[in-house]
Amino acid sequence: MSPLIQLSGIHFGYPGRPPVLQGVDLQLFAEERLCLTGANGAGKSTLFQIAVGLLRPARGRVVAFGRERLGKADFIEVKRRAGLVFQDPDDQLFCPTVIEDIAFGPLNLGKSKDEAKAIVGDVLERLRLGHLRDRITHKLSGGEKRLVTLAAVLAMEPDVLLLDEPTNALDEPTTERIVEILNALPQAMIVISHDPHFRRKIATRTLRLEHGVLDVPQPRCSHAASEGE
Amino acid sequence: MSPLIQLSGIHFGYPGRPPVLQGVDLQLFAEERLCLTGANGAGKSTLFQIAVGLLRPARGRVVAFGRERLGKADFIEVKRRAGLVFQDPDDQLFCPTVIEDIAFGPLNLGKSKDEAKAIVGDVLERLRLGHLRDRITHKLSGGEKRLVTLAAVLAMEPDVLLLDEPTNALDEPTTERIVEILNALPQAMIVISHDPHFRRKIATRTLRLEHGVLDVPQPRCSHAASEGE
Amino acid sequence: MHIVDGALSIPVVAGGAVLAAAGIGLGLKRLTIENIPATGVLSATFFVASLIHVPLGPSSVHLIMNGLAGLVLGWAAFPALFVGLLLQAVFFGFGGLLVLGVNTVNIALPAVMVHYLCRHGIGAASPNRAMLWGALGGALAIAFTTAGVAVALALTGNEFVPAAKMVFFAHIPVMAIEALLSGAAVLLARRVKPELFGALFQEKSHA
Amino acid sequence: MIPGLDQGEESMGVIGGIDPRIRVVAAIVFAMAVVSCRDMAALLSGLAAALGVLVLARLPVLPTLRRMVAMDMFVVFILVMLPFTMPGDPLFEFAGFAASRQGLMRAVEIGLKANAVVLALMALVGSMSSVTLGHALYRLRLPENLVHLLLFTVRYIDVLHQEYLRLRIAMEARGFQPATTLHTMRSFGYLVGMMLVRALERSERILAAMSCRGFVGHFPLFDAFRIGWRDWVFAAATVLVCTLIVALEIA
Ligand SMILES: Nc1ncnc2c1ncn2[C@@H]1O[C@H](COP(=O)(O)OP(=O)(O)OP(=O)(O)O)[C@@H](O)[C@H]1O
Ligand SMILES: Nc1ncnc2c1ncn2[C@@H]1O[C@H](COP(=O)(O)OP(=O)(O)OP(=O)(O)O)[C@@H](O)[C@H]1O
Ligand SMILES: [Mg+2]
Ligand SMILES: [Mg+2]
Repeated sequence: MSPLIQLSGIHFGYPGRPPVLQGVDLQLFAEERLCLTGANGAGKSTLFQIAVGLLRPARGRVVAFGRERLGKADFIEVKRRAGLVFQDPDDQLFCPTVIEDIAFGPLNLGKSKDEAKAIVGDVLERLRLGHLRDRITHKLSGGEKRLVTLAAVLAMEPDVLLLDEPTNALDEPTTERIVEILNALPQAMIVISHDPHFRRKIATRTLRLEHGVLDVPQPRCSHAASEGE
Repeated sequence: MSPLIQLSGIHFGYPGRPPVLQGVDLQLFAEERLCLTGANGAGKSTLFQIAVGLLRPARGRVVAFGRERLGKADFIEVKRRAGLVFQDPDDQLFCPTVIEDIAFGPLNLGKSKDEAKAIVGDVLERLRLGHLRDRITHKLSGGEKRLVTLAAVLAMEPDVLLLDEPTNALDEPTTERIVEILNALPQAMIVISHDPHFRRKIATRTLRLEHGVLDVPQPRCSHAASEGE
Repeated sequence: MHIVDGALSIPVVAGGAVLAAAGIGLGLKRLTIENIPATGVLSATFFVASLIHVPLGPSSVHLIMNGLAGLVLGWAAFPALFVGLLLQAVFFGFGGLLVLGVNTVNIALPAVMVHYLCRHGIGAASPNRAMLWGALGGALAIAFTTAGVAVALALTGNEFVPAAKMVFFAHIPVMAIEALLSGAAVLLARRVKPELFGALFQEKSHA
Repeated sequence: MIPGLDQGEESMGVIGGIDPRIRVVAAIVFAMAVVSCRDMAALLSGLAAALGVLVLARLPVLPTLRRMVAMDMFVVFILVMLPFTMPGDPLFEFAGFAASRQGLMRAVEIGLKANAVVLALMALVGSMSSVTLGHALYRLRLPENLVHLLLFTVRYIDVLHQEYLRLRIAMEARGFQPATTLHTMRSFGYLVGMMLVRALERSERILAAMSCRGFVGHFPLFDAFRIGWRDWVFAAATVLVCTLIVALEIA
């Protein structure tokens, strides 16, 4: 089976800075929940941005959904089919109310207002977030914001999910909730997380980004040994 | 010998939220490196803010440097003598260049420009960061930002250091660097850290914040058994 | 410097509303939909900055920073500062409702003027020169704003003229404060992220 | 949350149940009626009506009244000066300057108008959330881009205010105490500059997030406004009150 997303030999550096990625190879297959870890600033978020075409690598190939992706136009489809959830929910929840934010994606895909509303209702119900429908986004708690950004991406019915630290700064009940939701989703996903306990609960495979390349992590802690395959 | 900092029976909750601290007792003696751990949201950062008077406890006493501290004026001296390094370096760095940021504290203490410059040079040299002196703070790497916030606080010549997750997801060389620096400093310090390996390298004593109180931790990890005294 | 309802004559209030509408319209015309997020986030920043109280001797003043807003936003400062004034009136009871037009002109027109007077200086090769231009812009904006307030009062009636003159002179320390702050802010931005002035809101005349 | 801003989400009370568009228009009509009056009885009944609306809006009474009274220092100064700068019948003398009755009356008149308008505005419009205000202004045909700008601004005020508070706390922890010094001004200037820089970078991330969700140049706006019989009753009551105020003036 061919991978849904395949990055090969990705090199990248921000202008005027030392290189961040120096030959990253990554493959995501259907039904995988691949976890990425690595120090702050290792380039994990950068890698996601390259995968969906927000940044262009200096060298290397991005193959997504069966086709190599080169120009801007190629990546429009990738952005739609790969749902990227940002590290800071405040960057992603930019609409005034929850319903407007979740409807933003479907409306951009050409759905009518009524169709979009139906999708919003459906997604919120699936995540058991119906009570948040008419809430004002900037008044949500941190955990609620997280869950709504996830809903907003799921509303676009992506084939793959890219989640950047989805449990960052969440309390345990909300983290549990996210574990449950992710494990129940059919999509393949790549999840960035610093939290070994969280990774252990969801990962089918784990990679570590270090010195600009991806590698199988070396367990440092006895209980972390069960990570990976 | 009397403790440098002593908190007794501290209760605190943010308005409209469940209580965070419910009777915290803590003593820091000279030459100690006391490590604090505890789940996300347990209230560790909150405890630091209470210790230096940035937040006022609902109940409980703060005794620092031999005197009970009550009013705002009392805490001015505490803020000067207890150097607090924040969890997120971006919350602390606001000057354009490293030299200006480090000079900010000494200038607040009434030093002249030249004295402040001399202090900056001295601190940077001690931490072997001289090459960063004229760099733009905003463009430093995560690890460099960390080291600069530490330098900025050391420039105030505090008697006690309060470090909030100083190695938060730093890479190993930088973590090693911080271990070295901390172990060489003469000051007593309280260090919040989630990382058992780091704690083991620096702690003379470890406490865990759970359910609003501080306790001696139960080792969960085989190698963590050597923690504590 | 928010005038309240009831102080100004009806022609002055109406004239202010027309001018404000024109300015907002011009600002919106130069605002593409892609620029709205940036303008909104920057407008929110200026709103938060206006909550900062700076000590002035025994009392304190709150910041306006309209000079800096003009340097950063150009014509978009008109709608952006209008939004801030609207929120302040509705939720803080600061200023008034019908005088919103006059208040917008008094705050935003100086911002746009500073934009044209000082923007080229902000791009000076040396950040220190840019800082001086920023400081000049900060002071000028407050001077223009105070002058605008004085004109609005003087057009309403002679009885306001002496007070308006005194208000102008009383604001000289505020000009100094805003000059220092704007200068420092420009210095920082020039060193940290020079794109703050320009890339986003490139004026057609400059392009 | 900044005190005052957005206290009225899903606010209850009689006013909370009225269509936001009607409330905005009512505030404007009321302001026009009050501002056009000069008669004391008319102005006092205007202030009384505004107080009535405040009670119906269930806003916290004392903080709202405090906000109503607070004015720019320079406005207060101008009002205090008025009796001395306006010619007319001398009323009393202060430090050798004669105060006129007309000037005093004018100052009182302005004070009453300003407070009545601001109070009604806060009670009618300030009791809705800023997002509802945006939706209402959109439906009242304000330019769409202006409404989106307003909504983006209110969306990020709180985020940036939190950022500001964290930076201020960190400054204080390093012994910063604002005073009228060059050091203070420079530090505040850096603070504002740094916040602007970060705001711009945040807006770049927002734009990236928008493009990931297929942004094609349009923001959705959904509202559920519907005008019912209560709204008509309220509108009629507003017109009645305003007519009464103007009638007092003419009489
Ligand atoms: N827009 C940018 N311009 C310049 N440098 C950047 C930019 N974004 C990130 N960087 C730098 O690139 C490096 C990688 O950043 P990235 O955000 O990908 O790291 P990360 O692995 O996601 O870290 P974290 O765990 O903190 O989220 C960092 O050193 C960062 O400072
Ligand atoms: N300014 C604030 N207002 C309201 N609640 C707050 C505020 N700051 C923190 N909290 C809440 O108080 C609790 C304790 O927060 P605190 O930052 O002290 O935790 P912590 O132990 O430092 O966690 P972490 O390991 O994530 O840094 C959390 O639930 C947090 O959401
Ligand atoms: Mg990241
Ligand atoms: Mg913390």
